[in-house]
Amino acid sequence: MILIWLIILQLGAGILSWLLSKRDNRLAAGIALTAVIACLLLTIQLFARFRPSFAGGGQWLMEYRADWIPAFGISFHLALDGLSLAMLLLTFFLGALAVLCSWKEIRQRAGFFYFNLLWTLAGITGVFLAIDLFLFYFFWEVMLIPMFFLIYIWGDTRRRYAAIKFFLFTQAGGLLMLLSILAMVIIHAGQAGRYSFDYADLLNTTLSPGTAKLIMGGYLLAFAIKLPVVPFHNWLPDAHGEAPTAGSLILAGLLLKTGAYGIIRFVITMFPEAAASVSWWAMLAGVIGIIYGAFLAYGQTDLKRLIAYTSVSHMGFVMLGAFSFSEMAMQGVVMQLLTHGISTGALFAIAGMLKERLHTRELGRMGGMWTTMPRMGGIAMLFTMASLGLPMLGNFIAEFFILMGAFQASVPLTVIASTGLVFAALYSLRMVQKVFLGPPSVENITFDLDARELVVLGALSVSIVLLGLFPQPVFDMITNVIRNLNHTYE
Amino acid sequence: MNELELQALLPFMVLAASSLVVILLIAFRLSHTVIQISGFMMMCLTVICMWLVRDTLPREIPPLLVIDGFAAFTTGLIVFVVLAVGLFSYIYFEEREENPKEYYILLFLATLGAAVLTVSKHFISLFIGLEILSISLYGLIGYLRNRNNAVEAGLKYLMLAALTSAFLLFGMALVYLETGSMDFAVIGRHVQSSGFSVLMILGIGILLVAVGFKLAFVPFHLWAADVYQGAPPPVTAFIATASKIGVFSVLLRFGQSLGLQNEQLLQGIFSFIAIASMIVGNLLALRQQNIKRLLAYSSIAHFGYLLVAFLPGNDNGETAALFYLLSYSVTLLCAFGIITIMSGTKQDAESVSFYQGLFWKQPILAVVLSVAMLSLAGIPLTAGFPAKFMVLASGVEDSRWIPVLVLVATSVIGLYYYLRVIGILFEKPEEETAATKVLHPFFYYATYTSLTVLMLAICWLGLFPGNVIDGIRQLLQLE
Amino acid sequence: MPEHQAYSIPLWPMLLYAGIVLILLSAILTLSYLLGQRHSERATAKPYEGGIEQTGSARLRFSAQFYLVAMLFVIFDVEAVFLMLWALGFWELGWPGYIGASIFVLQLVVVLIYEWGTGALNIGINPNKLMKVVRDHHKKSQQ
Amino acid sequence: MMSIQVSAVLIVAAILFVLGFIGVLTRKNILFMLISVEIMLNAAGLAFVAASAKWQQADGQVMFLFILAMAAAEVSVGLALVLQIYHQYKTLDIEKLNALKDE
Amino acid sequence: MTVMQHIWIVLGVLFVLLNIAAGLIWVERRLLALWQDRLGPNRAGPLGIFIVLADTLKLFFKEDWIPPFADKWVFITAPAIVAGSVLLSFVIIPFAPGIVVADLNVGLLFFLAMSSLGVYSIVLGGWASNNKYALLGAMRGASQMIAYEVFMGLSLMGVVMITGSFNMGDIVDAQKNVWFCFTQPLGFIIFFIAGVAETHRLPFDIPEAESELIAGFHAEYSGMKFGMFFIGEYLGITLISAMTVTLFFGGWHGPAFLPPLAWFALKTILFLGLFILLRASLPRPRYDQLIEYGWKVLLPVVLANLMITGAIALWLKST
Repeated sequence: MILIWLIILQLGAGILSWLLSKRDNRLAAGIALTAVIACLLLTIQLFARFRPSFAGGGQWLMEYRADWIPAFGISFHLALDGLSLAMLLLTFFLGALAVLCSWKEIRQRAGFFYFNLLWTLAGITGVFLAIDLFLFYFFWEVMLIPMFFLIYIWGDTRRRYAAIKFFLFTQAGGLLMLLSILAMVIIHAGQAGRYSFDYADLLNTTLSPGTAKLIMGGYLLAFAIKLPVVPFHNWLPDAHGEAPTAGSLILAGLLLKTGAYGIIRFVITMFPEAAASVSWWAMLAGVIGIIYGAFLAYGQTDLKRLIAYTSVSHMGFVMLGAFSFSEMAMQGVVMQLLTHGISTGALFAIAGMLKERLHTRELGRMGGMWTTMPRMGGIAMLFTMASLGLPMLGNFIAEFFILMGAFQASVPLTVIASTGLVFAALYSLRMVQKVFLGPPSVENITFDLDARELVVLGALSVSIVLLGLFPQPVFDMITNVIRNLNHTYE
Repeated sequence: MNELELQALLPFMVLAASSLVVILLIAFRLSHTVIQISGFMMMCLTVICMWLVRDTLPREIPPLLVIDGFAAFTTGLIVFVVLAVGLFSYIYFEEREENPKEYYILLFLATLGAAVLTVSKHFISLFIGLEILSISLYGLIGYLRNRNNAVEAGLKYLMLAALTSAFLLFGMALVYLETGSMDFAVIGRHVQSSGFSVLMILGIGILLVAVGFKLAFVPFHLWAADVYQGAPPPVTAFIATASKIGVFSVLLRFGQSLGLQNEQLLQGIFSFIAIASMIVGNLLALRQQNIKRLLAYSSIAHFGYLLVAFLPGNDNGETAALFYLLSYSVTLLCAFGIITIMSGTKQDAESVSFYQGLFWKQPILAVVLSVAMLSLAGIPLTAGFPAKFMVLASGVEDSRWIPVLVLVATSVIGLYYYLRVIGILFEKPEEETAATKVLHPFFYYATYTSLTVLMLAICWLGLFPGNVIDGIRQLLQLE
Repeated sequence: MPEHQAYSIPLWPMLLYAGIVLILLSAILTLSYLLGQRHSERATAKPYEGGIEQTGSARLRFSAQFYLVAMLFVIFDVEAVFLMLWALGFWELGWPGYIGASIFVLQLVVVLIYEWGTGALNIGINPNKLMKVVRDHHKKSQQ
Repeated sequence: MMSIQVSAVLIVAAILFVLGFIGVLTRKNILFMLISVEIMLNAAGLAFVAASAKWQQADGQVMFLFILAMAAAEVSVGLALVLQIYHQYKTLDIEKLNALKDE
Repeated sequence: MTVMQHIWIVLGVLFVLLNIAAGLIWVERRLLALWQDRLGPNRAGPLGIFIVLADTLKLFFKEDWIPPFADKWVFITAPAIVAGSVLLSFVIIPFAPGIVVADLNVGLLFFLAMSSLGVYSIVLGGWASNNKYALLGAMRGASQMIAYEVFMGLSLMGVVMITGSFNMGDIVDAQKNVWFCFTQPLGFIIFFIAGVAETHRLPFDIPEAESELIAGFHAEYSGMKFGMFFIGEYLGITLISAMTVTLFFGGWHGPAFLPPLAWFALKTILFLGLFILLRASLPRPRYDQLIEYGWKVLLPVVLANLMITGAIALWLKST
């Protein structure tokens, strides 16, 4: 029951803040913040409650189920396992920060803004929890629409183009996934004699290898677009670049993760053989993503687009790790999801704060910020380091584990992927150099972080350091998940 | 004709009587309001009658009609649509130059025609229903006769509908010549025993051309956009929903009785038409700046989607089609309701740019329109999603991969223009326009409320389609 | 039909009759053409309009009333076709047919009432309207 | 009555139908288009009568009556629209009616 | 019956009809004169009967004028249509047992069809004349005739209902005991009124209306073409009289002291007289009065007649 409350709380708070927004923007933000923090606390409480049972017992820590459309065997089926729990923690953490980020940035129509923000978060929550495939698809789409509005209304100059492009790309993938789901359900119905969209039921469907490959293709494409894997990454820089800070934060920190989550939860688990048969290609795609993303990031002159391309690069690691079919790589992937969420989120937050001050995203018009904003410079430095994979920080562990795991699967690809780290260092340092070092530009007379911003960036910094130093709780959380995956590997 | 058959016919009689009642009311010079209200009551009475006679169904009324669950659903849907359209009509026509009263006669007659189509199982009833429907529609489309667009649209529709009737009749004649009967069931038996002869295929082909015209399938779609644009918005709403429901349901019944889907050639033609409609409809809609034209092209695409549900020719397909019709109708009513309520006395609110920034001026209307657009796009939380889902499911179940894939691809294209409309709603308004005075507060707010209710219905259908699907399946006696 | 033909009169006399009529008519026309006198004077080639010079074309625009009458004819004559069929099958159809026909006639009556009520059957000039026009004109000329 | 082959009647009907259709497609004057449509309708009616003769049923003839009625109704509305069109456009050329089109 | 007999019937019918048409001119003028208390034609021959001949000859020798502004062929065919269609209508009338040109079983419909063709001659004639008065007359005539066409058809349906047939022979047979003018009085009255209107005879001669439209639709006609309109009118009167007799007055039925044909002729002549009496005694209504009278009075009455007839007939049958 608590699972459904997580969703309802956000949906309700969204409506509430919209309705009350006429009075006061702050009130709307306050409601949103309260709701997300409440969810965060609930999730932390869940974490505490289930911590002892991470390693043992059945697949799910918690389940909620209600009939929805019985005629098609569709139920409102939510379940929580370690992976979802980890993702939920990330969701609410970043969600709360997103609200804080928008505190000042969003002045117009704030109520509707928070409504959309909260509904996106609710959709994401649903995606991480749903194990009825219809429901999964449902939430998958639900998180898009408010996101679309976030970009379309509060984005930058090219927001319309970006928003529509974002929506079309993801929707195209989503519909293919829907087809795959349907095909699978119908094959299952042929075998079991009844319709069911339930994850557990569909897991037991026997598919001929050819069919399995096709069906998996549908899923994989949807997730690959979302992730994004290189040929489908086109929407990402636009969307991330044009979105408001909170939007970018959620896009990079959370929406991309749903793709990765989907790959782990559905593609690899449901179609192990088919996934294995394409694993080399998938890893290749990952590696291309790493290199190509980094390469493009280096060439950007727009700060937000630069960060966006780093996401492409980092998500390449996820692809690489997920398809290398090793326990270690999988741990690395989950770790990467969390740390990338935090580090890129932080970078976007910083970019947003810079934009608030300078009204530009152009790297060329920045420079010498360190002198005027040492605190921000320091934190930015920290996250740049995190992003390029400095040891002691979370990202290092993630990428290290992934590369280690992938090494067992394919040596050449791993080697090439490792060069991506070098590129990462290049673009990260270029960014820091352009923004914070160098001669201060004339118009950059501005002020350093205020308390709210400090809280945001501080929380992010602490968490990235903590993850780097104490990754074990995360690994604990997903023991069970990985054990299950191991079954399928065999 | 025995008593039970008479009972089963009761709703249709009430429906027929309603236009007579309106005629008499006009003859005795009663006001528009009285006519509106009594028309509303008659429609409600029809619904009540349907409720009362539900136990006597299904019942055949030889030789022309059959009133079964399927017909009950589609007729109910049509009457529901007309309730809404009638309500929208009040403010629209009260504020126009034309005397609004005769409009209701034609509206109810058209309703009767559509309803007759849903219950017909014989060429004669099919033909009569179709003609009652189309001839009333000519009048409805050209109702604002002093506007060039309206008469032009009316005439274009008339030309095409007359052509359609000719095709329909010739096709029927050929089928009749071949089988010696005009009863669907008998023709079906003939087909079962002796297959499709050349003449038969030719006849059915010509007949389907006619149906294709009426439903505006590609390549018979040329009239759709013009008529949608030229007709008054409530009428357009009617054409887009009720009239198409009627024709589509007769197509479904005809297809089922004959097993059209089992014939390879016809199967191929249907697939082709479906694919072409989806592609062309969506592509043409992309560039439209006029929201009525946009909806016209989108309706072409939507009926392409519906054909995908028709293709398998099985129960799931039928359920999907009915659900799709339901959700589509509710959605389009919303959209056209907005157009109606937004239209000024001189000009209809047709241009997309007219809606710029609506969200910041009239948030509720904008939300209604957005929900409608999302529903058309088939996004979850709205009725369009389960509808499209079911259509896809029925296509996938029957392994109709090409149409299904085209459906997916084209709905992504479609998404673009729906999003564009939604986007415009959320743009910054151009300038602050002074709020126009509401001329007829009661009906204005009634329309406003009904739009909100319709929007909630869309969401409800999107969230909890289970009950409705079960209901449809029960009506179709699948359980 | 076949049994009826046994005692009925065959069709050909009718064709013969029609042929003779045709010949007769053309004969009369030709004969009068041949026999008739010819003359051409000042006003011969002018239309006869009561001795007054014709002004304007004879292709007048007519009141829509004529169109309305034509429509009424089309509607009611087509309805008459159905009533004729009913009349033909009157004894076979019996009471059910009678009920059907009375519903049909009832609809016709309703339509008639409508036409009446909306003034479609007032063919001539409405005297009240005419008087109003005259009065208006009068008033205007006085000012 | 001479017994005429059903197929012969059908061929006549088909020819009429096609002629009418060609008329609709090629004519530009609305009135002629309407007339062409009437020809098509009557061709269909003829086919019905032929079919009804073939099967010795009255159904086809009944259908013909309905066609008549419908054609009459259609023409009355059609002529009304034509009058209105002429009133507004001063032409009956269908190609001059082009206010409604894609932008 | 032999072929020759058929041919004789055909020729006989035609001969009689043409003579009646011509003779009626004289009869009418004499009767009008009688009723209007004047002499009428009385010079040529006994009682002036040769006036018929004189008129005919005169018409033949009058100028056969086709106005240069007229539509030539339409102008010529228009009068032929009226004469031809009325003449053709007579084929279905059973003058006596066995004396009928064509015993069609859709006889009544044939009559209705042929009589409605008459409207073409008026419209075409008036239109082709290219004369304002002619066109006005034609339009009036057209609306009058098509309006009354409806009632004419419907007024006969009571007869058809009782008989169950469109065949004129059957209808006459059905009146062996009771003439339909007793069972169908309303039908008879309406049919007769509609008949007068259909033939646009006085008092319903609105298309011609000499006092307002000069001569209406045939203002430009002269010579034998005018004569044909004339013949058409008188044949029309005869047709309506004959039809009234056939449909409502028992046709050739009658007490045995006279042969059937004589009964038929007698009754028809009575109605011809009635036509002339109408002309002599009634003023012409206005155009709008005539049309309104049709829609507002005749149509409801004729529908009521149908329903009442049906109800009574079925009730009688069931008891």
